[in-house]
Amino acid sequence: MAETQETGFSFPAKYRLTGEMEGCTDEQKLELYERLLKTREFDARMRKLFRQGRFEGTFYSQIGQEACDVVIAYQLDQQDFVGPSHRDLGASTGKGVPLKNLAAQVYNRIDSPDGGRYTACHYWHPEYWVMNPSTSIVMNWVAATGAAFGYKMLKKDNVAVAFCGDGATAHGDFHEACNFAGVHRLPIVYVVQNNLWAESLPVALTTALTDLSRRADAYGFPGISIDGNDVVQTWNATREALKRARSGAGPTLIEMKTYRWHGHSDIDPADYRSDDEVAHWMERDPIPRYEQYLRELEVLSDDALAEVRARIEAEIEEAVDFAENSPRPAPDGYLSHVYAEDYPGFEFGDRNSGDANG
Amino acid sequence: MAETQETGFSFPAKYRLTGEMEGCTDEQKLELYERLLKTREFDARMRKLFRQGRFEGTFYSQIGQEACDVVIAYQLDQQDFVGPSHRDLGASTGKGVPLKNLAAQVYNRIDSPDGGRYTACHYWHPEYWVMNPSTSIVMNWVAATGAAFGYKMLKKDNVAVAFCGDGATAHGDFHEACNFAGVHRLPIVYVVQNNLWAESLPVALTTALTDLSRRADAYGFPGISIDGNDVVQTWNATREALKRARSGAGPTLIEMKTYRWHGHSDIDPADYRSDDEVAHWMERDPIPRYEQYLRELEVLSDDALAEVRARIEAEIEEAVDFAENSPRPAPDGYLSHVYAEDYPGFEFGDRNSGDANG
Amino acid sequence: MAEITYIDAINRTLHEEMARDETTFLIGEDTGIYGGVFKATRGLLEEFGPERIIDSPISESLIAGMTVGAAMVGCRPLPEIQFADFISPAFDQIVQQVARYYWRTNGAFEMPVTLRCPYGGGVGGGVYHSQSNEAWFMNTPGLVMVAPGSVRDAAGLLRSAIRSQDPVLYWEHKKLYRSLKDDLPDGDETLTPIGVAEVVRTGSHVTAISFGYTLQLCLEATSQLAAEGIEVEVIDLKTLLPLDKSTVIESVAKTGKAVVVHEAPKVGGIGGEIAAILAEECFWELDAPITRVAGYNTSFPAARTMEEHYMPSTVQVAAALKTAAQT
Amino acid sequence: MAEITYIDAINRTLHEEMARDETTFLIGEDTGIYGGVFKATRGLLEEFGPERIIDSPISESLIAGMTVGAAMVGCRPLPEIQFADFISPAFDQIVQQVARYYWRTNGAFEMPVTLRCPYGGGVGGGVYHSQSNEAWFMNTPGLVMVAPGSVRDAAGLLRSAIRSQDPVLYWEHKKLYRSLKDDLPDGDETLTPIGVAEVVRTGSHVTAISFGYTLQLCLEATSQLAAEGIEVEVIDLKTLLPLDKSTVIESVAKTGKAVVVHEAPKVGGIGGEIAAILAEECFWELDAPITRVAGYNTSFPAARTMEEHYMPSTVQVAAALKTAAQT
Ligand SMILES: Cc1ncc(C[n+]2csc(CCOP(=O)(O)OP(=O)(O)O)c2C)c(N)n1
Ligand SMILES: Cc1ncc(C[n+]2csc(CCOP(=O)(O)OP(=O)(O)O)c2C)c(N)n1
Ligand SMILES: [Mg+2]
Ligand SMILES: [Mg+2]
Repeated sequence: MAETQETGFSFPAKYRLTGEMEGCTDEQKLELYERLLKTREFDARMRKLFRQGRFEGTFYSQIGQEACDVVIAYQLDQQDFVGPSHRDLGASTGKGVPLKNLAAQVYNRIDSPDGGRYTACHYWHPEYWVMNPSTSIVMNWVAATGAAFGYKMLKKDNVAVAFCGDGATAHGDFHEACNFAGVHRLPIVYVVQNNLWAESLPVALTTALTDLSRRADAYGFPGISIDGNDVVQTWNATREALKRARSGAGPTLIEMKTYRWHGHSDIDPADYRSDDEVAHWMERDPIPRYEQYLRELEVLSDDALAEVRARIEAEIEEAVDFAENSPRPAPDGYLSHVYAEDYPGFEFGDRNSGDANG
Repeated sequence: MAETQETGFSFPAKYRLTGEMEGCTDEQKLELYERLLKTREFDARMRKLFRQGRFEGTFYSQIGQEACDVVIAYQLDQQDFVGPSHRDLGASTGKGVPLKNLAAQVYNRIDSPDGGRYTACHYWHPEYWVMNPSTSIVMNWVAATGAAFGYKMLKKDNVAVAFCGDGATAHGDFHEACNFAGVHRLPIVYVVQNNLWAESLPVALTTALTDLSRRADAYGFPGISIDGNDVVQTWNATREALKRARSGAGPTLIEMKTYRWHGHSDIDPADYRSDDEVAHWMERDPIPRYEQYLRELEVLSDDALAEVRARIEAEIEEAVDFAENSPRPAPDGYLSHVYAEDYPGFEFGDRNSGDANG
Repeated sequence: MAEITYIDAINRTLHEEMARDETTFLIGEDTGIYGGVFKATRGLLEEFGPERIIDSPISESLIAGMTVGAAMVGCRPLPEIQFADFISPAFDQIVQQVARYYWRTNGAFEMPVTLRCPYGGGVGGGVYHSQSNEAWFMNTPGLVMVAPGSVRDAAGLLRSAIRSQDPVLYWEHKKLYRSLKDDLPDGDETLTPIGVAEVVRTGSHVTAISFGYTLQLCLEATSQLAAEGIEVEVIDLKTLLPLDKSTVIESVAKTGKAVVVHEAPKVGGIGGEIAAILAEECFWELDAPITRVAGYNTSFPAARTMEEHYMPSTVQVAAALKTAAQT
Repeated sequence: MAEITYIDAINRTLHEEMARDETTFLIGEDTGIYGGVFKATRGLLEEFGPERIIDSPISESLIAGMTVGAAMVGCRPLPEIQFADFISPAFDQIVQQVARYYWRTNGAFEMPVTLRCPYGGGVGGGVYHSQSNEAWFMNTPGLVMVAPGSVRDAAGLLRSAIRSQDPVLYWEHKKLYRSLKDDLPDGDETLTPIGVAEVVRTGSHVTAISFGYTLQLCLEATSQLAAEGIEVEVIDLKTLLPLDKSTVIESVAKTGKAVVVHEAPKVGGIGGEIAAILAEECFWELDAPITRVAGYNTSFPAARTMEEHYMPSTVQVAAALKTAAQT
């Protein structure tokens, strides 16, 4: 499969994962592995198809950061609210959104949850409560905070999870949302994926901090920094934070140190960073590290792996077929759902008097 | 004088000021006292005149918080930039802005620095580099940050000082400005006056923090919390922060715990707070505490005090006369300075075709 | 049934609608403990408690933006911006997120959000307590804007807005709060239809088109001109977006003359859109230039002498109507 | 002298003006190290260094707002917003602070700020990479807006904006960046006057009024219609605020017919203001309804099929001009 060689390292001791995954059964460990690998392979496949010009728009690869999304999303109930940003494929795959919907979204076809009208590669799904992410940075953060407020007010036990990047933490809305969540002890977990870059902006120009978890100090709730490429650490930290949120103790901010292997989007050569830096992080690939951990635990056998790969392969094939065969949206298919109510004076418009379809 | 009785306490030991005011000469100590008292008495006089209906608009009293503004403003060079908020009379008086200009500003008369067009009680003066404060919360914070950037870029040695309240720290612009100043180590001192209330909002609904100085932890520069009603502490802390800024070491955030004795504005009965709370803070009045300190140091004698009071009295009388005798602005006096350049198509407007003055 | 003020009609409707629907909550600055800086939300905290009446930090962007997630999970949010002047920090969330979310999700999530916004001058507040900012939002499909010009509509439009599945900006004029009084039957549940303008005076010589506070000037001017035999037809737009084109066109088709009146600066104000609609869709019936009586193209001044000069007056509206009528 | 593109004209002018004035600095997202996401700021960091070319954090409000203090102490700030779609977080600072500061201070402090803003669709970006948001700012006295529709004006308007003492929003259309080419003499220092529109084609039957990208549609349509004997007069507005009323009025007084074309949604777009000016100040010379060819009243769609449908086309502009001409 496309990126197999990229995931094929054998791990020197220093990257070995150690410790317990609290309260995680072997079945769950295996299923989590499958979702991680599925995320990786689907992303790799989409990248390839984009470079082959199979779909328009652009593509934001998450490769390298999968664990930051998948590990926490995997632990959520379907009703729990997820506020992803523009690079959060794993927020959907981790929560179990079928690949075919995601592929159709990338392709802007009518079978996309938004019917092709919104924006390619902005993965979401209404039934899985993964919100339609705003391109506009940290709006999802504010919305997820509002969802957490709503759950609390409506006395539902659900929680919200919001994702953003290192760069997004400089935005004013990041502050207003976190501050409000702190005051009202909202049931939310904030995940900051610090991949060292915001497009071409090095994190040192986003913040004077070394650990973005310290942003939480300004809001009176805990913030921790972890290796987001270490599935075991990530599992334990997110599990703890979700527990905290569900118990009514309030928000947690988790900074996950990670790295995006590819450009900001697939038209970005990313020549602002060094090959050494990229190599350094590819050595810390979260998936093979976790794979080795599972093998050492004898949770993952060659046969099991083969099955997993086969299932993933099949689902990806099906998803790509589905997307490729899903019709392109009707040219005027976006002229609907501007308003939920009817208004006598509203018209979608005309291009010259009277002619409603230009 | 109006508020004399309010300032007439004799101080129990627990409120006694102790310690050195670093690098502050006796003359300076005395002059600082005069500016503090002047601020208090001018504010009290304006309040009285407002209640007598001598001027329109509204009035924001700073009584109780004077030291937070005056002590740092007094230490600045004329070219240093000050970004005050809506309650920062002391930012002007501390820097030496003549009372007559300030009185004319309160009265919205043509001798106001803004000719009466802007907003009553928004004290400022261009020649003293006290910016015209935005009513809109923390815009001054952002502007002062820009000024600090400008000084740094233009390689001038000046610094900027920005003021805001506890409530303002929840605004997104507070975050964006502080974060930027941290990244670029700008020459600025941020002063947060925590007077426990933002209009009717208790500080516990503004933040989950007890010390707002911890907001600074999110930006990688030092933050400290001090008793803003203690002139000695305030002097030493602000002196240190200004030194830091001038030396190129970057910003400091100082939370000053203080209290406004009166309503948010003079139409606010402030019945959301208890008499005990008000009494508690009036006992900690910064001015008599400092007066006692100076007496103990034998820097302030009864004669000296009498002179100071006489000078203040005289300047206030002169300022009030000046404002009362300053003409009201011409009705259309605000129809200017919309643009600095000329544009053929621009008109101030008409109220019906052709009639330029309605 | 007692006479109540415009602001009391707002307050009463908030009480009634929040009692009616437990998924509603109100979030704003000084809206709880203080009951609102104008007392529009008086008594709500006492009745509905701090879970549903939120005294927000000074975070307008949060106030507007958090409603999206809250609405998605089943709430009916009632955000308030303390002064229209401070809606600009929330502009991003309103225009980019709240207004577009239903469209973006291809109809999956409605946004039943009613954002109240006290606007307008004449209260001695200076540039940041006097603005009329409705025009900023006119180019935002997905957003609804209403602006009551009567006590009945203060209640009726608010009730309709709260029950609507669309995001509504509700513009309440500060100068009308206590100056406008009318009978409002207790328990009255009238729903003023959104998107529908009303001819509030019939006349044949010229049409005055306005809303909110400036509507009152049109009505006064109309009475004055009646004495001179000039019959003005007055349209209360009530909804600014989407505009009720047909009511406006029908009236102007009859009178042949139109004067649009608003308080915001003339250039870029909503009068432009109304004039453009008439110039495109009612052109052949026009017998005179379409004029606009509006604020000057400057910021709103503080000194009373200046403020009085800035505010459009009945005299000016009457003059414009007369000029048009006599053309 | 070589043919250069619209974006190269911008880049070259930035180099020249920043070299000319040491108090200028540029702040934006990915404007330094990356040279701008469209490469409009390529080479500036290398030439002027990190003190004057600031790679900002993702803080649009700061990017716009910090310019006020910087300008007060003697800088000439050149902020950039990466996409027009992301100017909304800066809306508050632009409209309330930057645009009003000169007025507020009674003329004590000028605001020589030029904020560049890449706008427009046709680049496959979806709703948040395609917006045309100029109308949001039309009701803001104190603000200037320019929108070049040619390579020469890309340079000439930018140069004039940078040297102006007023705050200027400079709207650069993404679709023109590389599609528009023209000769621009090296060292050319032409200053396109701000506030002045230009008749770029003379004709007697109908006036087309536009700017930026949609101006190109008007020019193409004009050539097509010429074959049918329809003579279109084309006005390039160049400055959107304050509008050059007299040039527009003069032309329409001659042709008697006007079609306004822009990409933003029709309702609340700047076409409304232009139509209103004509309906008020050029009424008696009008021989046909004023029509507007504009974007649909919806958000901007992503799928290519939809995007093509959304974007105004030469065919539609030609049809509108023809209808007007033949009325
Ligand atoms: C308000 C806003 N400003 C700018 C952009 C353009 N933009 C898109 S992604 C991005 C960088 C985000 O960096 P980060 O938050 O670290 O996330 P990452 O891409 O690294 O995952 C920028 C500047 C945007 N989408 N929204
Ligand atoms: C953006 C904005 N939102 C709301 C207001 C209304 N307002 C004026 S002062 C104030 C409270 C400020 O509290 P704080 O920052 O603590 O300063 P203090 O008044 O206590 O000195 C509010 C909400 C405003 N001026 N600007
Ligand atoms: Mg990043
Ligand atoms: Mg306070």
